[in-house]
Amino acid sequence: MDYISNTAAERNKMLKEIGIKEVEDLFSMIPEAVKADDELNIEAGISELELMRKAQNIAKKNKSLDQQISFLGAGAYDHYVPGVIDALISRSEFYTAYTPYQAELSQGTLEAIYEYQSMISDLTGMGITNASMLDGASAAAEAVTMGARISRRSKVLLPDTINPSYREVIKTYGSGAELEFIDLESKANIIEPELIKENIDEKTAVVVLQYPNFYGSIEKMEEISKITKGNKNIIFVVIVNPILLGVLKAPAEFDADIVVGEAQNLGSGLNYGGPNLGFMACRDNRKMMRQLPGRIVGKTTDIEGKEGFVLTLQTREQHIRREKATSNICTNEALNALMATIYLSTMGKTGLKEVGEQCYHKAHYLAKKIDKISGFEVANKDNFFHEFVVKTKEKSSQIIDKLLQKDILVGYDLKRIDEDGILVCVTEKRTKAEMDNLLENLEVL
Amino acid sequence: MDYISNTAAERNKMLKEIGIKEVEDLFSMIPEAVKADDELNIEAGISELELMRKAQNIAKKNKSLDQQISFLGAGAYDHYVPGVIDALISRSEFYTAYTPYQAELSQGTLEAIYEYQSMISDLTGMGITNASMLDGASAAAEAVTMGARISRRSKVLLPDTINPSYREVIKTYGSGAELEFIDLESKANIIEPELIKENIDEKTAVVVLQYPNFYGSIEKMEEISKITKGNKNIIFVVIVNPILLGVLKAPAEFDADIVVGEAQNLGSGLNYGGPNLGFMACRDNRKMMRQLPGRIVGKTTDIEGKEGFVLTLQTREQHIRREKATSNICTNEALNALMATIYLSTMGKTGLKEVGEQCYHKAHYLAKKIDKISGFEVANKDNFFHEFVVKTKEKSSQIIDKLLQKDILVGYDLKRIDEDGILVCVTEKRTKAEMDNLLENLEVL
Amino acid sequence: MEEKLIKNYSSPGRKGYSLPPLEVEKSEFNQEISHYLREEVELPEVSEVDVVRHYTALSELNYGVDSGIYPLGSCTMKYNPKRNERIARIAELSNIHPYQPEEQLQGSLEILYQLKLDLAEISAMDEITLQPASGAHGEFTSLMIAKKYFEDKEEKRTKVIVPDSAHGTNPASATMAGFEVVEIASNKKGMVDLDELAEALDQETAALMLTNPNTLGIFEEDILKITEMVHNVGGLVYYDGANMNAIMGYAKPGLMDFDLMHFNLHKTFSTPHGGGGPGSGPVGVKDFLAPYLPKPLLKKDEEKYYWDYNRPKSIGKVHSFYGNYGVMLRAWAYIKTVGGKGLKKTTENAVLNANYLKARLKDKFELPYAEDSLHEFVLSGSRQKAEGASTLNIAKRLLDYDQYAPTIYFPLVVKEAMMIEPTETENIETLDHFVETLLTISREIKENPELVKNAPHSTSVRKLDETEAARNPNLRW
Amino acid sequence: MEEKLIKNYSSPGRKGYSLPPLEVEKSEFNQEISHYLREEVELPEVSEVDVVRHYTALSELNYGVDSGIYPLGSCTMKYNPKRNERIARIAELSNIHPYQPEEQLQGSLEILYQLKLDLAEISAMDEITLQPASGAHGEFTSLMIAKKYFEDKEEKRTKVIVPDSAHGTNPASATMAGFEVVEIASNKKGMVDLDELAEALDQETAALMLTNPNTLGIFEEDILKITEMVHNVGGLVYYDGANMNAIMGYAKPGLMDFDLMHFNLHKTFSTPHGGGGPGSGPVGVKDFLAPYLPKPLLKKDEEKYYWDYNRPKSIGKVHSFYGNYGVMLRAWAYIKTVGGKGLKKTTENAVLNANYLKARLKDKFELPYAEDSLHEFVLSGSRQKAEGASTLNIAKRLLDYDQYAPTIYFPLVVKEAMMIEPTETENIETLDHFVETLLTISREIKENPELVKNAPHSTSVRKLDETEAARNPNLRW
Repeated sequence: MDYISNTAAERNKMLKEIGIKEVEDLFSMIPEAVKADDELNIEAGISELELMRKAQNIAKKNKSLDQQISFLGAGAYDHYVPGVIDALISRSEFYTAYTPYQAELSQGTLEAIYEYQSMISDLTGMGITNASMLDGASAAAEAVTMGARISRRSKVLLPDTINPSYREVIKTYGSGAELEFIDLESKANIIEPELIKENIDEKTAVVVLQYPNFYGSIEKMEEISKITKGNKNIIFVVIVNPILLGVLKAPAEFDADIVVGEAQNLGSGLNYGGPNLGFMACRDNRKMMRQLPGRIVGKTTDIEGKEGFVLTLQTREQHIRREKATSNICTNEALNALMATIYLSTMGKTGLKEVGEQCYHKAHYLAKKIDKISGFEVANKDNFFHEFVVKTKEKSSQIIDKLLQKDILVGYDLKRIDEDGILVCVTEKRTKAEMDNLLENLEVL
Repeated sequence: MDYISNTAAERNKMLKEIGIKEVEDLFSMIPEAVKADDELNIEAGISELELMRKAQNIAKKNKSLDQQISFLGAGAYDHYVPGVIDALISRSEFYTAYTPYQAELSQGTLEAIYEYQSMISDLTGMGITNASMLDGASAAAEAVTMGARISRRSKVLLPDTINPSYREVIKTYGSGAELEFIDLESKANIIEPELIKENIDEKTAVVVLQYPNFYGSIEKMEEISKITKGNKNIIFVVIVNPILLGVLKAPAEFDADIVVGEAQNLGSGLNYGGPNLGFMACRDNRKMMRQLPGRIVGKTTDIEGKEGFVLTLQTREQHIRREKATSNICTNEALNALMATIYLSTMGKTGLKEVGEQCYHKAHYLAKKIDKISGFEVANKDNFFHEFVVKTKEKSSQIIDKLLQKDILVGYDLKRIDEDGILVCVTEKRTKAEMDNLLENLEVL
Repeated sequence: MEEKLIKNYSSPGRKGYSLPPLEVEKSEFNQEISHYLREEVELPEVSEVDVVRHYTALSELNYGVDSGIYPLGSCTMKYNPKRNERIARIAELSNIHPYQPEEQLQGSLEILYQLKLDLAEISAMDEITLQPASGAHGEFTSLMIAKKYFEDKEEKRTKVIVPDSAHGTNPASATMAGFEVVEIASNKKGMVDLDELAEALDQETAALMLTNPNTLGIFEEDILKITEMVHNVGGLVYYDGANMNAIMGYAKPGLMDFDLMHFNLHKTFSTPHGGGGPGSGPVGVKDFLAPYLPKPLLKKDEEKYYWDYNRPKSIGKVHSFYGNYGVMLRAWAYIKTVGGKGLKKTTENAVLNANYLKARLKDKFELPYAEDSLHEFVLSGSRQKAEGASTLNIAKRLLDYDQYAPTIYFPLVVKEAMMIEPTETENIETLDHFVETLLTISREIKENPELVKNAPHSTSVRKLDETEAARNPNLRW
Repeated sequence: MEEKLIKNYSSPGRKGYSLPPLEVEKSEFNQEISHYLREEVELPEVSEVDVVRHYTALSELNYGVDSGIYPLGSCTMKYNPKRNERIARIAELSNIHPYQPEEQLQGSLEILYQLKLDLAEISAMDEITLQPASGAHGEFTSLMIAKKYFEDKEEKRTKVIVPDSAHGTNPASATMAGFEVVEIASNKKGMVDLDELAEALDQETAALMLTNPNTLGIFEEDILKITEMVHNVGGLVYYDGANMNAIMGYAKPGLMDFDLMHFNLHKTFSTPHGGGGPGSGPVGVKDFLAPYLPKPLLKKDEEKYYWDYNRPKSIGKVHSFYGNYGVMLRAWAYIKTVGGKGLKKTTENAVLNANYLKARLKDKFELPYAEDSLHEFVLSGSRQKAEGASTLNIAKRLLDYDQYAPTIYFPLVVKEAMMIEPTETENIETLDHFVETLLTISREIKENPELVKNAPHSTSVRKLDETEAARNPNLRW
């Protein structure tokens, strides 16, 4: 089926009004030389019944997380998604709208973004939050290029405790912005502050840290922050897992300049890694504000004095500043930002805290037990939040494969980034029974 | 979890306003002798995650129609349900509202019911349609009692070609209304007009026929109608399958007085037989209108002359007439009526026709092929629409069981009503491949 | 109207549907069928976009529980949890045919059985049928059970007693079951008048129908006396479960010696009201009435759940299949979510909210019955009526403030009645806002009665002419 | 504001969430972590009902495609089919982790692969990456590919040429990729001025960025000449796919000799815009550029689909994972539903609708470029401006008539621009209604310009003060 509303008779009426005979005439300005002469080699359209059947049949070739126990994390997290979220974002006034260019008829989207900005600011402790970024990695990349613009320097310290995908994306963007990257090597899954100190010089633009880091450990954020603050031009970028900020200190407390991260875990679900939700927050000062990429919503008043919301500070944006814009970002992840807003409202103050605590206690329960099984060792010791590295005697890929047969996804194989071990993640969704199932299987491996 | 909005502090504030100390005090008027002293013996509440898990686990004990090929009909039909229906009825303004008592804030529900009434009237050719009945069987039962009230008589001719469940419900209601039923026996799955003629006398209140009948065959509607019209006090009630009315003549054309049926197949899906959608339509005259049960929506104007919709003719209803009401029906199947309205709008004039035609041609394709397989015979010959009776050499229950092993639900076992054979139904959803699968399996049985 | 009828979007040849190709050769229509074919049917011809926009627009002219307070007395318009909607849409639980073999549906039957057990526990009834599809349907089913019971005992009992404060469906259901209705007046406390009751009771009395707390929200102080009196003449006592939200965990119909009752899953157990339905009205009975329940009855043996059709004393069927299963799934999800303690807390908060509203409103509006009340209460607008605006006007004026109106002009025993039931899911701010709005309207009546009398002003249509609608019915396009 | 902020519903201790019990014993927090624990976080404390009502109320202050015409030029606001939403919510297709083994996800990969093939067919490009998450992201990816390509060839090329009518994201993306932007003026037909182009082109030219038809809806008559000129200096020609809805089945970027391009799945392929996102911006390239595509790239061998990470020349990654997969599912569903012929018909009707609007409006509004146009066209409100109301005023006045406004003040080459793109899913009645509304507004400007200048009047807020918002930014509670 197609989605053409007009009938043949109506089309004829319209052609007449236009003053032409055939629809093809509308395309007469396309030079013959480039006109497609063949029909598109794409199968004929199908009905909804056939589409659903086709999709269901293809879907059977997948094995979803509903069909196994997953301890996969490594940047994409399987947290509880309250049912109200889908019910509310399915309101078509939200999801079929576009960027709220006409503020007066878009107050729903605008107010929700304002709430999103406020809650991300509350979580991170930062003064300003933008309306969303494409994902965590590109948000991190744009934070780095933003930092470099502000510091007017080009060297970036990039620890290997940052999610490897993020590092790759940061480097892609950095290559566009012609930045220089210094890769820093961790010890025992964290970066020694000394290493940062050694690598800082007068060209250093940006220091980036992840909190908790890729391996689940908490870096020495305060010490490193103090070191970066020793050089006032350096911008300290912190990549944070927002769902843990119900329990963990806001990055503002250790003087982050720009805070970014992936908020997919705030109500968006997994979706094979996209659409995700990048967020970006920064200090509340004019210099930062001017360099912040992306849309921002502000509160204002209408001509009768009633409060309302608009897109603001648009002079930073590409449709006004064009090549001088802070970023090219236009379409963002507004609907996912709405999901995060509803998530944070639903979970609220105590819920977010409980999620963080459950993650911590469940992960530590599992880690302690794994550590006791012969052939397995938890590398992070007890410095981790809800992800940890298990070093294995046997090859990690073999262990992963054997557990796959038991319907368990035990974790992320660090072989993917040429390291040893398995990165195991435990969220509040994992039950004791599921963890005990894993433990039993590990014991008999 | 519970759904209590107020906090302990707020509850205390409220208790203070009321002037009592404890919530329990609110229940002091309940005599001690009847006060429950034990807590309810119902497990503690659970979180959404646990609920979803519990439901998913229980659901695995079911085998749905998605997991097999179904030719089951017999009063509940597996037709295509356009996806827009669920998207639209999930608008909370529709589904969380109640009966539109305050018309001015319920124009959405009211206008949709008016459209529903109009479309059912267009399908059946009847002048008046009510806002819905509980299901097809109770609609049929209420049509019979309504007919008896109008004719002021008590004898009802009840052919055995009517859906047996309907006959049971009709008799239950009839027992309340103290009606007398004459069961009529069919030959070759239809009722001979002569039989009706023989059984009509001066006490006959109602003649009921199903169109197509329970076995899928078309009765001699016109002949029988003429016979009933020979006695002007008799009310001719027709039970119709509404999805076939895109192809089949409207019952008004053969002079039905009251038309009822089950409109579950107009967009409601199966849901194990409920919520279904009973509908009832009748001739447009005052006598009929006064006796019609249930809600009715009418168009009117507001004080500024603008058109709008209200519940009307409420003097028939129980909240005004109490024991003199035409029926006790209050809560009906409004949301299913909305589904039917959206279904009929989406399918429209040509879609409904195509559905009917596909049902017919597919059913006849299958029937012809089955008829050729040794050990099987189609009893209706070619007088059936989309359901037919297959007589089997082997016991029907054995055939049904064998096909179950092949993931095929071949049909309704007529043994349930002490007859031989299997009632097979083919809707537009069945594919040629599915039918050929059944045929191949029948051949090797 | 604010949004034109779907028919008026129609354009010849426009389509909004899609179907797979036919795939098989066409068959001739046999002679009988050919005769019954129609040329065409008048239905809209619109696109999918037209459909989506039209019904989206219509929804915006509506008000539901998600829009705000919906204080319809005796309707228990509580929040309808979204998670229950998800449960009801699980394909394995919903895309199932009523005639699939029971072996294929043990999951669904397990859910229904759990629901039965929980309803029995809440009510102290012994056996439950889930078949009735609405509250009134449950009433009718109950009365047919009573009828059959007496037939079986070969007692001729023709009368059903109904208090004048009863829901209108009670007398209507009794009539449908073939009984003669005897209405008895309430006493000045709003309760059953024991003298009136004694007078009405005799050997022809089949049943007394009672809701407790009654529609005034008042619990019958002599409930055990009442049930005893009816039992003494050999009659049955039937409990109308519409007001169950008032007593969960505090009292049980079975312990008050009721013999049979119905539940409203769409009231007490949070299933959505759907703009008027579907509901679900299970019936619970004491053991001695169990044989008369509709067939089939859900049972469990050691191995599996099954439908028992072998019920010779059954009243028969009242529904094509097993009742409103989709509604039952939601009610099951609700009970599992809230749990036993949660149900009691639910009742406590429903009653607390109602009493809070009553406390805040009783000075400005006449409170015709001073008795303590539970989950709902009835005010009278008679003072305001004297000042120039009726209860109807007040109700309409509430709409201007984006709040739904209470049930009005019911129960009939109260003049200018406003029957208010906030439910437990409303919070104090919403309740306060409702109170303040009513107080504002009360002031408006004094200061500018015309404003209230001409309400509503801000809805998509102004006050509609109901008289005209009934006089010249326009019931279809 | 019409609906207060969620924070203002907060009440200490109120909860709207539910979590299972912890089940395991608590662990101590190690010293490092203890140091980083926070006391509490400021978030709302609200009930589930509060959340549901608040966001339902907010939605009602919004306008989407389901509400009516949404004629934003270059945004292709077509109807978003509901069936695609169902596809995207199939659990086996959506509840999957990006690091599950490929063997477990052959279904999803098959869908993505089919999507790639179809996009390649539509565009005549050879290889496709689905990784970019928006149109601008696709632009950036494309320019990084160009950059890497020239680095690989050891050519130093620093310039990217962009016509003045281009989308603002083009110059911004070029800058982000480290290029210098050279803007060239359009000729009086609204097309690329070949002389200007010739002048701009040199050995330092990395690429020309072009959308065709351009933002005026006009197809470049000399397109082959243009691409040839760029190729002659060794540059690449990039196609901005925002306007693909204008040419499907009629022309292909690959056949116009474009070297690389991006698609907007959320425009051409009907995925919902989500109030600003998510979108999806796949990039297509000719074979010689394929080595530079981001990694991983989806491939198929005889046995299975897999992600190829072994791409030494790749520009690297631009997204954490594989892009906006959920959006791709919807686009796949759309293409499968509509089919090859349907896509062509889609384009035909998009163009027909735009031309019909243009024909009906061009007498009352200035049409700055008389050239034939395709799926969108640009009017100027300069005549109306002279009469006292600007294009902004007209846009705001449209809101009073419950219609969304076109893109305004863009492209920059037209004064008081209104860029109108109706899409194929609008029907003639909606188009006529839009025309008549604009004509009404045009009359209003003559008769009562203040009415238009002070618009909107009927929205939940009146015209908002943007200047104040930017001067004293209030960006959070």
